[in-house]
Amino acid sequence: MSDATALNLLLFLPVIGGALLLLLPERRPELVRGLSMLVLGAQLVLAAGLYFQFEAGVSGLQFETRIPWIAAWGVHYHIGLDGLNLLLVLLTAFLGPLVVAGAFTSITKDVKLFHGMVLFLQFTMLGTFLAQDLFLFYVFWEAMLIPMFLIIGIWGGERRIYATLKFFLYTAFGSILMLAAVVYLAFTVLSQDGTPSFAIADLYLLELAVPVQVLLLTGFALSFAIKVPMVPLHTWLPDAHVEAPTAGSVILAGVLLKMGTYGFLKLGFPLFPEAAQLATPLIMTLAVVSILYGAGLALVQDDIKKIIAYSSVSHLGYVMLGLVSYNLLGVQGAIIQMVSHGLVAGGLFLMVGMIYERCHSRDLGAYGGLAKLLPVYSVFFMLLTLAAIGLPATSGFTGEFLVLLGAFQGAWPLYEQGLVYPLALASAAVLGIVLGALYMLRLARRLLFGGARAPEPEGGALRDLSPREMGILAALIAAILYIGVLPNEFLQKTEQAVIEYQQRVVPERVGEGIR
Amino acid sequence: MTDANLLLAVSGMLFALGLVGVVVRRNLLVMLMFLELMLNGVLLSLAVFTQLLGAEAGAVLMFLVFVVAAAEIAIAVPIVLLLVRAGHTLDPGSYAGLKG
Amino acid sequence: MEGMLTFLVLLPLAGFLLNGLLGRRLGTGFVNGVGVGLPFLAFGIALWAWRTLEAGDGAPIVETVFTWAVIGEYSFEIAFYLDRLSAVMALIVTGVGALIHLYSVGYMKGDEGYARYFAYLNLFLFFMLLLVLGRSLLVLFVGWEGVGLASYLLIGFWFQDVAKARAGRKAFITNRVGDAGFLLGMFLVFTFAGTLEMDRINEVFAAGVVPVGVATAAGILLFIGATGKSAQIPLHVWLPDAMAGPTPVSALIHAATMVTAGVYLVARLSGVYLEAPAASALIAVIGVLTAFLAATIALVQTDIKKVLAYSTISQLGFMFLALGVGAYGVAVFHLFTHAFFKAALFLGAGSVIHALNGEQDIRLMGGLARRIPWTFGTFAIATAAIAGLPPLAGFFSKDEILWFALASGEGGSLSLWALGSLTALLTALYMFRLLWLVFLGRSRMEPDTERHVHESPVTMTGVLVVLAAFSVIGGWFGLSHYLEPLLPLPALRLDSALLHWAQIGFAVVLALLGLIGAAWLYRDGGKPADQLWQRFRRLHRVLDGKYFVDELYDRLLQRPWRWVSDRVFLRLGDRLLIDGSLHGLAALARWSAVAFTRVQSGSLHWYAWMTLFGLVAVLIWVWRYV
Amino acid sequence: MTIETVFLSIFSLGALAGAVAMFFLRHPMRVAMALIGTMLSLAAIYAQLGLHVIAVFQVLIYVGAVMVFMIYAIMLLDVRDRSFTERFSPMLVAGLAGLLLLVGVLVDGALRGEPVVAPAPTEGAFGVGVFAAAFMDGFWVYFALAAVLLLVAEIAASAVIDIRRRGEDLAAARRGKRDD
Amino acid sequence: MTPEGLLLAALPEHLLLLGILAILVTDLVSSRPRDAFLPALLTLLAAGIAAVWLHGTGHSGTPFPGHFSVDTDAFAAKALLFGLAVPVLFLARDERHESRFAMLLLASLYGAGLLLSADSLLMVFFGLELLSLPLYALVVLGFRRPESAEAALKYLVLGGVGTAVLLMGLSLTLGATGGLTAADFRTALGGEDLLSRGAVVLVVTAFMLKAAIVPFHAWAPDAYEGASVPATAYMATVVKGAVLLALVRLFGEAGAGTDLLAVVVALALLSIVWGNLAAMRQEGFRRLIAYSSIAHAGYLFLALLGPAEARFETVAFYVIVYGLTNLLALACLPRGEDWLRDRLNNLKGLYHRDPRAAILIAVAMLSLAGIPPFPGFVAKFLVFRTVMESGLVAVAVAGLVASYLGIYLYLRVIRYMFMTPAEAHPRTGPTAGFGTAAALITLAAVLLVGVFPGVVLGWL
Repeated sequence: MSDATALNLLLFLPVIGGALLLLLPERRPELVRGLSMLVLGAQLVLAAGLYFQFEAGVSGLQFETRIPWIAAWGVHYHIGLDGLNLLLVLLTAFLGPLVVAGAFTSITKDVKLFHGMVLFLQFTMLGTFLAQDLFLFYVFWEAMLIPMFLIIGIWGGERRIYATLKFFLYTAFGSILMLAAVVYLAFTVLSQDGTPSFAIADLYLLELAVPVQVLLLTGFALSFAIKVPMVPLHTWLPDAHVEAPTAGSVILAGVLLKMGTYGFLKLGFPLFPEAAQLATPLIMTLAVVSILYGAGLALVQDDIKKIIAYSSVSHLGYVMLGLVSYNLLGVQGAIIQMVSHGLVAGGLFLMVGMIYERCHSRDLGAYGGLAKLLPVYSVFFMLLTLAAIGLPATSGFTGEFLVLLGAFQGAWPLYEQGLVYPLALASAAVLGIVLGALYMLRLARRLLFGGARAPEPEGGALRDLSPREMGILAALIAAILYIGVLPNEFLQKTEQAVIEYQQRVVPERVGEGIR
Repeated sequence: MTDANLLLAVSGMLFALGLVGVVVRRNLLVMLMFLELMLNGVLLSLAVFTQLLGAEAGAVLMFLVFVVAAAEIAIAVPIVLLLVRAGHTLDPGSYAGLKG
Repeated sequence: MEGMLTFLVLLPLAGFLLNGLLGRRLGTGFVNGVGVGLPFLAFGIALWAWRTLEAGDGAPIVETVFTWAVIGEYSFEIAFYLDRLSAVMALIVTGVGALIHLYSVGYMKGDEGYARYFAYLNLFLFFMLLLVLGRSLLVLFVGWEGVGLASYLLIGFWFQDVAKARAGRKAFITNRVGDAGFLLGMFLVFTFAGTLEMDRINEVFAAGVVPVGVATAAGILLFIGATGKSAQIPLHVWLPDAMAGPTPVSALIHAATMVTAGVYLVARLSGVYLEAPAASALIAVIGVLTAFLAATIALVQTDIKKVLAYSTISQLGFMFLALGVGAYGVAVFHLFTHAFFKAALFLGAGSVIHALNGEQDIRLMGGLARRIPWTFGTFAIATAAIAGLPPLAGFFSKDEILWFALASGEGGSLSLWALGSLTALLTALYMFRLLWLVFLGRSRMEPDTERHVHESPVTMTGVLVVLAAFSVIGGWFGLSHYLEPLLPLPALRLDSALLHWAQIGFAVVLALLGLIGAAWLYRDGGKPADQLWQRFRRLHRVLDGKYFVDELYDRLLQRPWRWVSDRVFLRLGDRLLIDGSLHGLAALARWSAVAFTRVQSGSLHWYAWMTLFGLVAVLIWVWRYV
Repeated sequence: MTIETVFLSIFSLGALAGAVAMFFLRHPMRVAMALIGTMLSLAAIYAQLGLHVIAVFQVLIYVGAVMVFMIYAIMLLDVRDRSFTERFSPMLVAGLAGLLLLVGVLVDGALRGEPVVAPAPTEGAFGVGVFAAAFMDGFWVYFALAAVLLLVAEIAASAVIDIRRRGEDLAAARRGKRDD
Repeated sequence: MTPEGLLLAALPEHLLLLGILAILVTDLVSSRPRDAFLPALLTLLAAGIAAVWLHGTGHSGTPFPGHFSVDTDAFAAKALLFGLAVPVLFLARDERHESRFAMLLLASLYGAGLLLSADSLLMVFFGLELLSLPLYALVVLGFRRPESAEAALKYLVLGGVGTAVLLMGLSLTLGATGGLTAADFRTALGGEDLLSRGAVVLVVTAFMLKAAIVPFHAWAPDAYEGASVPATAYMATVVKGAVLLALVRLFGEAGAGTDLLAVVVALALLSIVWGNLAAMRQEGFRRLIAYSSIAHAGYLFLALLGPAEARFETVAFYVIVYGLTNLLALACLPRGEDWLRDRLNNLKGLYHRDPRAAILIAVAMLSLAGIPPFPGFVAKFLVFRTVMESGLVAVAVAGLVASYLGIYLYLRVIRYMFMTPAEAHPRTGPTAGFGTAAALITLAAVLLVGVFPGVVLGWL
């Protein structure tokens, strides 16, 4: 199998799986689950294989496929791996099987539709990351809303309708403005080059006047910022997270939010470099505000899922901060932080799901001393908490450390030129690690420690984790520790792409180094 | 003011009166007749232009208008009959079951 | 030998994994074997490593394990670095650590979380070794945070008690505040040095190319980190609460090793501080203030462990005083001696608590000397050592500190010395107060408790004896001189042997004064002292309330932050402004929808009118352009 | 003012008078009569303009067919409900406002626009023969199409009438709906 | 033009006429009402295939100079409209409308055919009349409810007003340019004088009325609701498409003047907003489709503002996509009493009763909302790209934002089907028979357009 075929297969496996799913009877949920596991497992294997074959330090796309799709408009089915999407593809493929495994016992209604939607979601998310054609990107980007809409709306909690509509309408609003920008770009390419093209690589070469760039970036950025989400466009997130079923929350936190930051990384900033530089102070401010605001809100919540949801706002703020530092440290850190947050928040949501499945409550006040009742559960929860806090040797540390270091390093030269603001922001961001510890430890303390109590479970005694659940969590923890301790492999594979990102956005600052 | 302009003004008046008549009269059949009045207004202006320009097309159009008017009325009257059979009134105000 | 340091570091990690994963199932024997055996083995290896170092005449041993990250031109390597400073630290950590592990066998006997306890303790050792052996600030930071984690876990070891779980959290978060400063300092240093390896940072700063302002800022920021870990003002509040953990933990983590990490950090980065006199001065001032204020609080504490906790803070203040006046070696010297006598004191306290079945209030003790003689003897030796009675360990190190506080050419001053000396007096006073109230005088114990008083098992007393012995001899070799090639002592501004001897004499007098004062004030279960305090009731309240720093933080930081989060962020921001405006827009849409559907009234006349109106409007519009 | 103008004015006035009368007459039958009056006036104008064929068609088709059909319907539907007693719909005021607007637009247009300049009328251009020739030559397709249209209209009308036969269905359906 | 040429150029229309006559004759001959489904289907297919074939051969000709001419665009437009009518026929088969429905449908399509080949305004007028007259009857034909007649009446009266307005426009065109050919209309489009502007605006207004643009839309919701499902489907798809395509043909190479542009932009945007918002509150599916079609008419009119060479492609593609998805949704409605089946309440929990129908309706809704990967997105993209190409960037952005308002209403339907428990006693059954066939046909087409939009665009 040639490599490009493998990548295509990776992308289309969920579709094939979904088609096979149609053939299965609704009455045999175990078959449905098994098939989904099989498909997503195969996908993970493929993704891992591609990851190992991916050559570090090589410029441009690897495993590229490019076929005309809407020839008249210059739209191509064009996918490929580069350093920017490699890790996110791996993350998506990694979380897929875990999500399905996590839903083995919790989803009993409309099993077939559920797995179909998860597969569809997987397809669209991978497509978004892999797309190298703006049109294709947009198609996947928007299409992703549909399965998520259904997942939250059908299998969600009490206020699921409100939450899912809010989610959809919020994100769709951003997308509409992005669409306007995409349309405009399409027609600009045509007028500048004479041939229509949506290839992102071609769009990078466009020369746009700065005011136009600003407007277009606004369109793109709104869409991405909503997805990230950045304060003040974040209020869909807590609702969606809280009402979504576990699988939904995991995918939402694990992968979906990354699409926003990936959008900035792949499109927003490199397409409109001058505008990006103009917007940097604003984005940096919002990133830091997100860090602090999210942390503050997480502190005053009593719904476990909400705490984690707001923590996402905070953690994604780091990613944005790293992206706008425009130096290797910051951007590399941002990429690692994306993956890390996917694992950590995904894991935390899975764990909340596990306890919810047992006790049917997400109210922090209802629990206490789980370390006594569910020792194994508590160990895993503690580990994830620590990773969320960013304790060294966990992935959270790698990401946050590099991001903050990058932000600081980016801000220092400006400080020396007399600009205090960026440095102040970078320093304020460091406060986030304190506030992060504040709310996460509050959560851990109230959930795990203190007098033992939990709402009466349905089937009598409270069971500790089953081997299946332990397996899921162990896989997550292993990944978290791996990135924490040995991130270099990842960093090497992404470096070339990050350098190119830097060249596109801030060509004048490439190679800026030690004084 | 030339003759043509006079007639055109009359045509416009007829058209306007016809349109307003549809709005203000209560009886369905009367409303239909006002539709005819509008068509007559149009016909007058067509006649003026046809005559002024010697355009055959105008005359043909007038002829077609007659045909269409006849056809329309042929469909309209049965529908009104149907309606009255159900609602026993010619007041369209009573036929407001579809709304919103 | 290649890999020696790595092996040393990994040993306790293995202990942690084995005990953590298998301990519960394999029973006490296994736990003891792994949990205590491995630290001793580590101590052995540390000794061997030290011998190797000395054989190489003190040339640092560097072991690169792997590359953590390479980003552009920057490389972050995980490497271990052994020089005399880290060797001393490693010896203290493994040595005292191993002893305390052994002690714990008796102390924790029968506890439900026995295996967990040893796992945590081993984990702590692992991180502490990372901290002291790491070559780069990054590795140090890993250890730094790791020990914080271990401390958090151990403070909250008995997690079902909410207060204890809270204390753990408080410790972690207070430390995190320091860490924020630490990180910023690290970033600043990195920005200028381009590396995080501490020996190279020292070189870069020593080369004098870094602006003084930057060096000062970096120094202060890193020192903020140190204040967190080493419980200096204003981040000292967590340490007394940390006494919620098992007593051996207090001895190991919150007295002998972890809390000295800040001292180690500053000493390690002496190259930076030598370029930043202002930062050094700040350290000296903070150090001496901490020492003094903690000592005053210790005077009135009634919990045996709390007294020791404040005493620890106070002693750490001394160390920072030494650091601040440029006497880095002296600070490490005091760190070294302090490790022994403070460990002895804590373990002795643990033995007392053990004997009294958990009683910690010194007002309910007294007359224990005869009942638990071994504990008493060792405790008394350690008390004398901390009070600075010659020829015990504390005497040497503390004298050197006071001397340099007075005479150092790099920031020594009379006021620092005076306050330091006053603190030395207070130290003697409160320590002997403790000794008197606990061991001497009449028994004030509850009858129930009294009946069960018993001497601790030999694993505990044995450890006490060893530590007491080191408290005696620990000061006899001049550690500061041993470290001089690495951490040269500052030049003196008052280079007079006579003055030095006078200073020593004065210090001994002070210690004796403390002893006598305590003997007099606390002779009768503390009645004379109580009468005295009656006269200074206000002062007593302030001291008893620990200067109300906790309350201040609560009012100034915690509550406002919660208030802002709840009222401003949640209610005003999220609910009212953001969601409010969104819901407003949604309502607008709904309202328009209602309006539009009303328009569609079903009336044919109305429809015709709309058409008419539209036609008119369009015509008017278009004809305007003609 | 030529004699033609006088005649045109008179017939115009007649047409307008008929239209205005349509507004105020209560019974549909009278309205129909007024409309017929207007139509006849218009026919006269057409004749005056030399459009004899059209004038003939106006009388034959409009007055002869359409209006007769209309009158037939009026007689058939003499239900005597409110629409017979009340002349005006509730939209009277709005409608008159609309009329004002419309007239305003027309006046506005008339004031702004260039007066239409009349070229000399082509004498006898629209005799029956000329018209028929033109029709059959250049426009015969419309003749065919008119046939199709009438056919379709007939089908449609018959379909509607067919439904009317199923009046019982309707009543049943109504009752059914009420029951729900 | 030779007789063969005459025959060939108008072959689709001839076939339609032939079909009508055949059905009429059989109807007259036979004693009892006959099912005309098969002949009608065959006629439609024959006409459609003829159009496709002629389009394929690139045939063009002018059988009636100045009145009726054909080119590839005309054949493409006819083919797509006839194609859209096929599922309608299938849908109608389930409604038992006998032969008259088929005849009227074919007649209306005949009018559409004329409209799409019209070279003169007379032909436009005739085509429009032939298109709409059968509709009045079609609306009333599903007469199981008194509202049907009411709907037909409203449609008829307002349609009559529209006819009068159109005629006035034609008359003014004649006055302004001296002729009644399409070319004369284009001259009037460029004219600066009162008569020309009046003529143009009246003609466009009439088309707006037929296409249901606010404020000339009032008939649409009532007529759609009153009509039976197949009639609604026909009106919402084929008729709207025919009107717009005819307008595109009428405009030809000419562009709208500033004044007309402003009117069209304003009314189109108003329609989008109005339609999308008003649809939010509807409880009947057809009424919802009606308002949504008002909004979609707004998009189509915006497309009309694009550069001349892009207009036909844009409008045609949009009509295909919009028509197909609408048909798909209507075809999948559950079976039952006509007025019951389109209550949104009866769609509640549809997924649990009839998952396939629910999923297909959901697909249709999302496509209508313009959410990728469904073809509605490509169509929307095309429209707004066309608008932007003509330099109206702000209009395009405003239109996109206005289109955002429509998302909620489609989601609402999906929510009812998937996220709401079913009513206790659903009075509707799953789709079956010809309805399913219609659904499958449209689904296949939707998939084709959705996965390979490039192919369809290339064909146009």
